[in-house]
Formats: sequence, C-alpha cells, structure tokens
Amino acid sequence: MARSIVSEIKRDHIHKLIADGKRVDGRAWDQVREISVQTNVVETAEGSSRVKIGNTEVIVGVKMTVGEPFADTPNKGVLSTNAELIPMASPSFESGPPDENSIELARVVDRGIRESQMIDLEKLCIEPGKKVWINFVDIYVLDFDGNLFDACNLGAVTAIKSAIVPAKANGLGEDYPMPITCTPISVTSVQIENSILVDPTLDEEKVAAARLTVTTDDNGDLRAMQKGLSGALTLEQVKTAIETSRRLGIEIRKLIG
Amino acid sequence: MARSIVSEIKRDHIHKLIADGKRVDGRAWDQVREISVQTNVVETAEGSSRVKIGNTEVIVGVKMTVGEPFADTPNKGVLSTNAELIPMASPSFESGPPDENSIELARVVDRGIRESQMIDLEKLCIEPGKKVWINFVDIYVLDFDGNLFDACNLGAVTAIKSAIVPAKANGLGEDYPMPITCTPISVTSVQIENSILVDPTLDEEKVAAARLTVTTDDNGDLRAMQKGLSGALTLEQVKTAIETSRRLGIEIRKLIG
Amino acid sequence: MARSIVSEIKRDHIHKLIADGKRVDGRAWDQVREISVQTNVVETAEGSSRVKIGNTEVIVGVKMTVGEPFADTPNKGVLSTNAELIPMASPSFESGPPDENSIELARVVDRGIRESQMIDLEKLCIEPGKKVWINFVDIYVLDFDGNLFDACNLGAVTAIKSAIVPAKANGLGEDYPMPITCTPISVTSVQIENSILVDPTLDEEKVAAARLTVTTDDNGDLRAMQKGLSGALTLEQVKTAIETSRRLGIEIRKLIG
Amino acid sequence: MGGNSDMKLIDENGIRIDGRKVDELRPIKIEAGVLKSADGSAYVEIGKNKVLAAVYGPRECHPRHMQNPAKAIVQCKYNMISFSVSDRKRPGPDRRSVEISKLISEAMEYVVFTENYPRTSIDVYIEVLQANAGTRCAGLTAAAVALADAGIPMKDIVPAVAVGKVNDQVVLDLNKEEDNYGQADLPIAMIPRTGEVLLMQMDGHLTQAEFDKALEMGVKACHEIYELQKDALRRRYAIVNGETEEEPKEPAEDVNEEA
Amino acid sequence: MGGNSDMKLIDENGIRIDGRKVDELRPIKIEAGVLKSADGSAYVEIGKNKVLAAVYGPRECHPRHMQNPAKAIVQCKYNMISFSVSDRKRPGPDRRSVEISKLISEAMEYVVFTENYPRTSIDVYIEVLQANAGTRCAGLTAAAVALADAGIPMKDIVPAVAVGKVNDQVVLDLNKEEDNYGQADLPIAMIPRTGEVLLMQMDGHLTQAEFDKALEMGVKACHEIYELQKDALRRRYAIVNGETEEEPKEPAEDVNEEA
Amino acid sequence: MGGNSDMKLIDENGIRIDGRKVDELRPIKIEAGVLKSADGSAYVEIGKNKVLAAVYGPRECHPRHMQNPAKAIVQCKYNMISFSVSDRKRPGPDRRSVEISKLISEAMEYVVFTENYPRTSIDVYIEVLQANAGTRCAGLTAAAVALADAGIPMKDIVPAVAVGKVNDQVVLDLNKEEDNYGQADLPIAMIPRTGEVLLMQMDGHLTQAEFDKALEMGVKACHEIYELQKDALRRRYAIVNGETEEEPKEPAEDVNEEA
Repeated sequence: MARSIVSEIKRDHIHKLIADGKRVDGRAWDQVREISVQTNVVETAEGSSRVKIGNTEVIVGVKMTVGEPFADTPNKGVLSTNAELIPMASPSFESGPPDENSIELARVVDRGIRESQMIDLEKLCIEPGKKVWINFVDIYVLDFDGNLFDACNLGAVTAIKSAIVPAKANGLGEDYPMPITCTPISVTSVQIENSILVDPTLDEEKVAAARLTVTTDDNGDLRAMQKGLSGALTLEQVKTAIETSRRLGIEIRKLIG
Repeated sequence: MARSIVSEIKRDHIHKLIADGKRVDGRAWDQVREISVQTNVVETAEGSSRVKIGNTEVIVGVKMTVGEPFADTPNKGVLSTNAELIPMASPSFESGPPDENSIELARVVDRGIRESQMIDLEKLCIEPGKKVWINFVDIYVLDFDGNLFDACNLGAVTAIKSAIVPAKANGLGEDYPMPITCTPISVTSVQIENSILVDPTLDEEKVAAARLTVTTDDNGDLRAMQKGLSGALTLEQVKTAIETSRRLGIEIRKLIG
Repeated sequence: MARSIVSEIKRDHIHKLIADGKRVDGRAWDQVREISVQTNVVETAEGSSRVKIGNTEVIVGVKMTVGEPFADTPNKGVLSTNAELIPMASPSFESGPPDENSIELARVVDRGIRESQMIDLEKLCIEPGKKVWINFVDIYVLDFDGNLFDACNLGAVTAIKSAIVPAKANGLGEDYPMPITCTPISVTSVQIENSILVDPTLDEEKVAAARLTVTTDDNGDLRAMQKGLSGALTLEQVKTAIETSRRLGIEIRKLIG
Repeated sequence: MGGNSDMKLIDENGIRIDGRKVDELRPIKIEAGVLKSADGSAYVEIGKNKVLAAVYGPRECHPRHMQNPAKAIVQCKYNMISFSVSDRKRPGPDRRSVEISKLISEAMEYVVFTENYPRTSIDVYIEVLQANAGTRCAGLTAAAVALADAGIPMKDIVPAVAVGKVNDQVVLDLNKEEDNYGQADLPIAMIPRTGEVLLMQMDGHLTQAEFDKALEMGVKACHEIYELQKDALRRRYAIVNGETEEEPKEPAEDVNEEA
Repeated sequence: MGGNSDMKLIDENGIRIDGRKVDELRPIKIEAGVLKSADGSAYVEIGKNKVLAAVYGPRECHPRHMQNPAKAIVQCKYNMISFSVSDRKRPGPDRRSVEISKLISEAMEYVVFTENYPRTSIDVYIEVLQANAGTRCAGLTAAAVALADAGIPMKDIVPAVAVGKVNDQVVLDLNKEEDNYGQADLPIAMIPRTGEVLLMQMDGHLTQAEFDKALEMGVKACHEIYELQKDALRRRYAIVNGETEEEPKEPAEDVNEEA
Repeated sequence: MGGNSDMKLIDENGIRIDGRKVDELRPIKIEAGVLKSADGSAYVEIGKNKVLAAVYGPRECHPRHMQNPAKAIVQCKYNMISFSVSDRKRPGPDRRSVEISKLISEAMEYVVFTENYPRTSIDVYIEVLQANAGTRCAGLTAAAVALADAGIPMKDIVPAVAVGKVNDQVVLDLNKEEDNYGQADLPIAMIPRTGEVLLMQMDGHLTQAEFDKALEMGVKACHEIYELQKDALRRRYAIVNGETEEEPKEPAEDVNEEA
C-alpha cells in the first residue's frame, strides 16, 4: 500500500524538488519545522509535556515511584523510557505491544537522556541499595507526520525538566524539582538522493534512503547516535549531520529555555 | 456463518412468534427455563456448584488461599472472579485467554457479588494489612444455550454459599462457613422487536437487539446493571426489565434456599 | 509441503529399502550414527556441551543460581529443563515461544535426568527450605537431522557432568563439581513398516509411524519412556526397543566416559 | 463503590466539595477536529478529565474474518495512558478497558449507518490523557463528536454522563473523590431526542426511587451535553459564521492550537 | 515420582490404603452423550477423578495452513480446570497439559478413519473437573467414548490406564497418594483386541521384570475398561432395550440428569 | 556506558588489560559453511565472543502481508542464547535484541540484490553462543559471510567493529571490562571499498575530535576484518587450492570439524 501509484508520484515529486535544492514545504535543508512545547499538561504525572514539531505531536509523562535500584548501581535512581505508537496517531500504527519501531524509538531517546546524564540519578537515591526513585518516562505519539525521534526526545526532555519529585506524598520530606544537569537535544537528518535534510516530514521519510539521529549535550559533544533505514551514508554525510545537529541543538535549547 | 440461510429462517420464525406474543419453547415472556443446582460437586474446591438453566450449564469453583490485601482495603478479603468460555461449550467458543465476552461476563457477575456485599469481606481478614483470605471464583461454561449472565451469577452465588473457609489446613483454627450477608440474583432480559423477554435462549440472543442484566439484593434493591448488544432500550423497557428482575429474583432466591 | 512429490518418492525409497532390511545411509537397524561430544564450550555457563549425532547438532548449557526450593522438597535443589527449536536449525522451525514439540522434547529429557536421580539434588541444598541451587539446563538445537530426543539427552547429560557449582562467586565456599550419581542415556527407535530402527534420521522420522524413546540408568533399569507419533507399536516392538536401548546405552555411556 | 463512607461530601446547603449542586455538571469543553492524521477527532474536558478521540475509516477491515458483508463494524478502543492516573498504569489493555471498549463499540454501532459501508471497519480510538472519574462517559462523548467530524453518517450524536449516589443523595457527574467514597455509579449514554438508552451500567446500591431520580437527572444532563457536542461541531464547520461551504477534512487554521 | 518413601501404602495382606488389591481398578463410571451443544460427549469417573470430554467435528479446520488435503486432523486439548486440584491452577495451558494434549491427539488420530474427512478438523476437548492421579488416562478413555458418541468412524474404542510401583510392588491404577509417594508410573493406552499400544509413557524406576509385570497388568485392565466404554455407548443408544433405531444425535430423555 | 570510572584499563605504555594496543583488534576466527541444514552459515570468534549465523532463503515470505512485490525482504534475527552471558538470559527476544535485529536487517538489506528475488524473504539467524562485548558487530560480520556462503548475490561483504573510549582514550574493539567501565561505544558497519556506512550507533561521550579519531580507527579495522571474511569464504570454496569448480552448496569434507 505504501508503494501505491499516488505515493510513486509523490516520490518523484520530492526527488525532483530535492534535485533543485528545494523541499515540499519550502524549508531550507537545515530548517526545522515550527516547534511548540506545552508543559504540565497532565496533573496526574510528576512532569508532562505536549510537543508539536510541524504536524507531529506527542505527549510525554514522567511518573516517579519509590523502588529498588539495580544491583550494579545501588546509589542511583532508575530511568525507564517507553514509547507507544498508538493507532490514534496514524493509519499505519496498530494496537499491540511495542514493535521494533517503537522499541528503537524509545531506546534512542533513552540513550540521549541516559548518556548525557541529564538526570542526576545519584540525587535520586533515597537509601543506597534499597530505595531509589524510579522514573517512568512514557511517550505517546498522538499525531504522526515524520521525525518521531526528535519530537519524542524533545517531549521527554521537557517533561523531565518540568517534573517535581513527589517526596511529600511518599513521606520523604519536601517536594523538589527533578535534578537536571544538562539538556540533550537530538536532531535527525535523512539522506535523499545524496542530499541531507533535517527534520523530515512523513512524506520525506517515506522516500529517504538513510536516517541519522545525533544527540548532543550543552557543550555540543556527542552523547548518542543512531543510523537507520536500509540505505548508506558517506562519512561526509555523517559529519554534515553531526555538525547540523550541534548547531540546531543550540537553537532548540534556547527555544525551550 | 452466524448469518447463514438457516439462521435467517430461524430469525424470521422467532420474530413472527414474538409478534404473536409467543416464544419458540412456549414460555411466557417473563418465564425462566427450568433451573437445577447441584453444590459441592468438586471436593478439591472450597465451594462448588453445577448449574443448569435449560440447556445452559456451568460449573463454578471457589478456591481460597491466604494472601495480602489490597493497599486501600487492608482489612478486607479479596474477591477475584474469572469466567472461561471453553470451546467444549459451543462451536463458537475458541481456546485462548479471556476475550471481551468472557471479561464482560466475569465483571458483571463480580459486580453483583461485590456491590451487594454478599461476602462479608471484613470477616475474611486474618491480620489487617498483612494476611487475608483471597477468594478465586472461577466459572467454566460447559454447555451454552443462551443467558450466560444469569447462569454464571447463579453458579457463582451458590458455589460461594456452599464454601467452607479452609482455616484448619492453613493453621488458622477451625474451618467455618463462608460469611454471607445476602443473595444477589441477576435476571437478564432481551429486547426483540420491542418486546422484552427474560432468560433468552441462544437462538433468542442471536436475534436480540439489546440486553439488560439487572442484579438485585434480598431487599429488591439494585446492585448491578449492564446493558449490552448494539441496540437501544427505551426508558420504559429498562423499567420493565428491572421490575421483572426484582420479581423473579425473589422466586429464584427461594429455589436455591 | 512435507508431502510434496519429492518427499513421496523419498518415502517410497525408504520403505523399499526397509523391506530389504536396509537403511538409506547403510546403517544396521540397531546402529547409532557417529557421535561427537565437546564439553566446556561456553565459559559463561557452569557446564556446557556441544553434541553431534550424525548431522544433528545441539548445544546445551547449565546455569546455576541460588534460589528458593519448592515447598514440597525443601532440602533439594531445583532442576529446570528447557529446549529451543531455533529457526537456525531447520527450515521447519519457527521463532516464538516453545511449541508442543519443544515442550515434549524438554520434558522427556528432564524426566530421564530427574527420574534417574542423576543429579544428587540433596547435595544442592544450601539452607533447607530457604536457599538451594537452581539448575537451568537450556538446550538449543543448532542443526536438525532427526532424533532430537537422544541428541538433547546426550547434550544435557554431558553438560551437567561437566558443570562446576559456582560456590565461590556466591560466597558459599570453594567451587565443587556437580554431584552426579549416574548417567541416564536415552535411545530412540522408530517403527517403519513394522521394522524397528534406532536413531532415525530426519528422512526416516518423516516416514515413521511410531516412535519410542527409552531412557535407562547405569544398571540398565528403565527410568523414562515416551511413545510418540500417531501410529501403533506392538508389545513385541516395545520390548525390542527397550532391549536395544539398554544395550546401546552401555556403549554410549562408555563413549562419553 | 466504597460503600457507606463517613466522609462528608455534600454540605448542609447541598453543595459538593467542588462547589457544585447535586444536579450540576462539571465544566465541559468540547473541540472537534484536533488531530491531523485521523479522519475525524475530538478533544473533551469534563472537569479534570481530558480525553482525545480519533476516528479512522470506513476502511478495509482487518482481520478479514471479522468483515461483515452486510455492513461496517464499529470498533472503539478505550485506553488510559500510563500517566493519566495517580499510580502509573502499565501500557496495554486491562480487563476494565476491554469491557468499556466493548460497551462503547456497541453503543456507537447503533447510531452509525453501518449498512452504508459493508465489509469495512470504522475504528475509534479513545485515549484518556487525564482521568478524574467519568472517563468512559467523557470518552463516548468525544467518540461521537469525532465520528461526526469524520463525516460518517449517523442517526444522531450521542452524549453520556454518569449519575451516582453520595452521602445517601443522588448526584450528577461524580468527580474522583465522590466516585471513591460514593455509594452508587450509573453511567448512561442515550439519544436525547428519542430517549433511547445505548449504554447503561450500574454498580453500588440504589432503591427503585433513587434509580428513577438518577435516571431523570441523567436524561436531563445528556440533553445539556448534547448541545455542547453540537456547538463544537458547529464551530468546527463554522456554520455559525455562515461559512457552510467549508470542506470537513480541512481543519480551520487555528483549530489545533488549544489541544 | 517421589522415590522410595517410607510411607506404607500397602499392608501385609496386600491391601492398599483405599482398600483395593494391587491389581484392582478404582470404581469406574462412564456415561456417553452428556452435553447438548457438542457433537459427542462423555463423562468419566475413575475413583475421585471426574472428567468431561466433548467432540466437535469433522468441521472446517482453522487455521487453514493446518489443513491436510488427504485426511482430517485430530486435535485433542486436555485441560485441568482451575479448582480441580488442591492448589488453584491458573487457567490456560501449562507445559504438562501441552504434552498430554499432544500424546492423546496422536493416539486418537490412529483410531479415527481420518481419510474419510479430508481438510477437516476433529476437535476433542477434555476437561478435568476433579483430579486424583490418572487424569490423562481418564481423559483419553472419555475422549474415545465421546468420539464414538459423535458418530465418527473409528477402528476401535481406546481404553487407557496407568500402572505404577509403590512400596516396591507393581500396582494398578495409582490414586493420588500412591502417585505422590510411588516409585514409578506407566500410563498406557491400547486397542485391547489387537494389543496395539497407542500411548505409553513411563517415569520412575522399573526393572525389566517389573516392567513386564506392569505391562501385563495394564493390558488386562484395558480390557476391563474397554467393556465399560462399550456398555456406556450401548446404554446411550439403548441397544440393550432393542431400541436400535434411535438416532445417535438425539440423547435419551434422562441422560443429562446425573452429569 | 559506566562513565568516568577510576578503574585503570590502559597502562602507561598504552597497553590494555588483555595486552592489546589501543588500535588493535582481538584475535578473530571466521569459518564459513558450518551447518548442514541452513542454506548458508558462518561461525565467528572475536576475542571471547562466539557467534553463529545461518541463512535460509530466498524463500516464500511469511506472513504474506510482509511480501514486497518488487524485491526480497531481509530479516535478521539477533539472539543471545540463555547461557551466553553471566546471568542467565530468559529465552526469547528482549528490547535490546529487537533493536539490534532491526539495525542488522537494514544494513544487510542494502548489500543484498533484493530486486533479484521479489516476494521472497531472506532470513538470517544470528545466535550469540558466548558474549564478551561487541556481539552485534561479530553477529553482523558472521551474517555477511553466511549470506555469501548461501550464494546470495551481494554488492559486497560487510564487516563491523566497535570503537570506544576508555580512560579518556579512543580504543578499538572494546572487550567486556572496557565496555562495562568505558566512556563511549561506537559500533560501525561499512563497505570498506566505498566507505559507505551501513550501521552506526553511539552512546557515551565523545568530542568531535574523539569521534573523528574513532571513525578513522573503525574504518581501518573494518578493512582488516573484511580481509578475514574473504579469507574464510576462499577457504570454504578452496579457491586457494585452485579447486574453483566446487559447488558452493556442498561443504568441504572437514569444514564442520572445528565449529
């Protein structure tokens, strides 16, 4: 179905535009769609955020409970990231347990947060080896128009930043803000006809050969990367995508404050 | 398959009879099929019952174990009701985990028992917050000829009434009868061609537009209701079904003693 | 697919040979294919073995952890046997949880080990009722050319024999060898055209009417049996299969030392 | 139902803990056409409940054996997102949501002209973003608006509301505290114009007199909600502004903002 | 098998704890045609075991890829209901019941004339209502009667029984205590007329001499059970009363009473 | 990544705990054609990693809705067997292996001439027998050899290796200790001839300069592994001995010995 006649025409159209250095929606190759972020949208969560990048929309909630640490990190809180591609968001999403797409998505978002040490997990230790804060970061995609990696990263990061540790309700003193050390931002590029385009729409993703998601920290250092799709990238394209991510990361960090 | 030619003929036949105020098996609109109840049929269960309503047959067992109470009801025993529509009972039932039909069935039966407070769950507390009796009420449908809601309600209620708390085997003193406060009875009506019929057979259920199950307590008060099927009921039909349930509930309560 | 024209020809060929008292690969009816056993092939396991019988190949690992005993055997270690028919091994194996074939396989292997009391489970008790050694015997079939029962039995038995109890890593004193009392060996025969053949190849299994696996202990006594496939065995055939298993068991026990 | 609690939830002046009278609905906000990918959608807030509904279809029915050669099937899936409740809910359907999905599907099937679309499926996805008692009614209310937004022919729009019993009084539209410590809950969905009941459940303890009163209160409230549903659809198609030509599938420029 | 227990299960006179001799079966009751919806059915009690079997088919085989163009497939599902054992069993198949279902299916496939019904499935459902050792044999015994009750052409009726070893003696038809503390268990199903073995399993410890004795005892008991199976079917069709015309699918008026 | 650990993993002479230099690979052994049933297979050891890969196909694609009328699909399943790691891993796919399977499938799809086999599936099964960091790269390396062994037309053989950062130094091919206490991990798969990157992941902390150095080191190592892959295939077909006629699907007599 994805390869119907209509989509072939669309594919040709996108290819032709790109050959002329243009995109369907008129953006520059390194221009991100309009971003909107709304935090604290769900009061049953410790932190939450609703993010739109163009027509792609996600809602993210952070729930915190007291639990046991992992045996190999007895003095650290626990982070668990989950993504749900619910059928509400797209005719191509189906009900059921996470498939390979939502698993990859959640794991890439998780790595950006985890490897940048965004959350100071040691500050979320209550009693070493016994009690720590468990953070469930649950991502629901509500409307799908491409580039879920960046929308979900941004949703997760802003939801985490908005979270308040529910110490009081757990008999552990006063509530306090989530301990944050930095703001990891991912920027995803795709390769189409040997051009690199950031923040692809769904139509662009459908014709893309390869994808590269690059997550940088406040210093512009690399914290996570993920190449996807069954095409190849040249080393030059990889470096372009990294450079672009670093540059746009600074802008997006400013935007979300 | 359900809509084969044969069933269309059957459907027309039932419709015509109802238009004349008659039913296929000659019953009055508010007449329940013959009921038989046999308790203590399985000695490995704390309580058990085998119930037939017409050709519909179910077997119900109550198993009791010592376990932890729910956090929000630390001084109450736990009730868990489960229904299995096993393929033995009907060519239309399939193996596998409970589907929406058996889940609805179990939940409606559960609500009748729970909301009428039939079992005095506080008397099933052993040590508040720590140890209580867990009651598993497991319903197996053996032969399916319509009106499972009432057959399963009756099976569950009579199995519970026959149960002996296995205190001795658990080192908790002498055995004693399940603490019972009342006898919730459900009566189900269906709407066919704007007529209300109680205790539908399978053939009647197949042509019914809407279903209403009403569970009353010893005082005739309402304890649970459930409307089903994709047809509508008028407010008048709802009231007729309630009134009928209340009246027949008294008779059935007498029957089972 | 299994009943394609090619396989019908193969079937006829095998049948004809058997009528002449011959087998496709020239073996005698009571001759086992070449056996090779390599132990300690995986150093992350407490014991391991890679076994080939003809072209059938399995790898087995024994993992031991400290855990709780079963309530009815408080002073005994625990044995858990699992078999995975991974799609690597055969075009007919599929991904997914164990199906009826791998469940039967694991259970028959388990019974041979358990019922012969090969492992002295009482010596694997650390603290009665609280802490015992849990033995996971995990069997992976890597290459499938018939007679999985015997290949898996041999893999499991040799892996268990090679296992070292990891006491030191668990703070329980010095490591010591798995306590072994005997060596249960299974020998499987099939009935084709009223002939009995041991150690069937895949082609022979496909045309076999019935299968009998017989596991004997060091004394030649019976410890486990399993008849399979939808054909029948005469009492005489059962006795032949038992007698053959006893005789070949002695040889195989010598082979593995 | 928690049964006869000692907790005082209605004061001597008949005012509830959130300031409402016994027959008063919580504040309601309904918006149609809030999602881009779905064929139809709606967002509903009832008090602190926040619910999204999306419709896809009529479309090819999968799996095939569920196809009906005579009509479309209506499949509603009600789901609470993991952080919509105090204790995190594991993703995936639980028994409660399976039952609710079944009941909402049955109710919706009655109003959709399913004969128009044989062999197809009309899929309705209801996601509870924030829950505060009454989510099945909020979800059904949203689903009905989303179906209309998708341009699917229907007998009528369906509103739903729960009536309950608290401190021995019949009260409308229970909030979370009233639900936790209340004595009865009676969710109802109906076609207000004809008085046809499409969904009805009850649990707790009601005398006949209480039931009659509750039913009356519920019917009245359904009329109110029905008007808000129609308002939302009118706003969506800008009928109030005389812009009746607007093509349903093209959302107004700023419609997405608030959701 | 619990192995060599000190528990004395057979007294000096060779009498077992339930009063039986070593080669004596428990009381057996077999009834055919006990369910209305199924195409065939049977109820079997062997000692304290209570087992129901129901047959549906030959009917269209689902899923299709399991169809055999040359014959019917026989699918038996053995299941213990949750309250049939001392500790509640979670509903759904466990590994033990998967294995037993496979073995009973294979045994039954041999006796059914499957070539008569290509592409179909003959489904046999065995539900253990109360378990007391020997349920797989009781289930297979019931399944054979239910298949005959369904009018499905078969080579013969199949009986099954377990022989075991207790206190170093070979004994017939172990009960629960004997099974728990016994030394060996040998379930057998066969066609008594031909001596063909259709199911055979063994676990525990048997010398060749013990096995031979057990086999002999099992064969004899299978003959006994076989007669009881045929009796049940005769009663079902009232052959004893000369009412040989009776149509198999119409159960006798009072047949359902006792089950 | 464990982050900045105090553990000293590289000594003052730049020698690592297993005796390697920072840009040195672990010992590698590659063998093609080690299984009989599979259409192609390979066994790879990289340090203490032991990995098997098997290929089936091109064959009919199941389920059908996954078929592509224009080309074959390549489905790689990466799996760790339960005893390949210190703590027993429950059989069945976990989230990590699902992700790795997806990435390896995508990488392999690029090099296979999938247009040659429309509607089919090429299935690659990777089983990690013993794990010691770098299993996804070892698995991909094995998969590429197995695909070639199966005679499936490919653009080129694909090698893979991970580069990492340990004690603030960029190092090649991390072993388990280095992986546990390291600061970054960068697995790469590429076509050495063209410099095309087919798999790239990264986690940890790398500056741009470190990344550039790591990439350079990885590219060089991929060339080395590529030569070993080709060697294995040459040995498999005995090209070195001039026996170029040998039919690929008939393994050499003694090829199975070592695996």
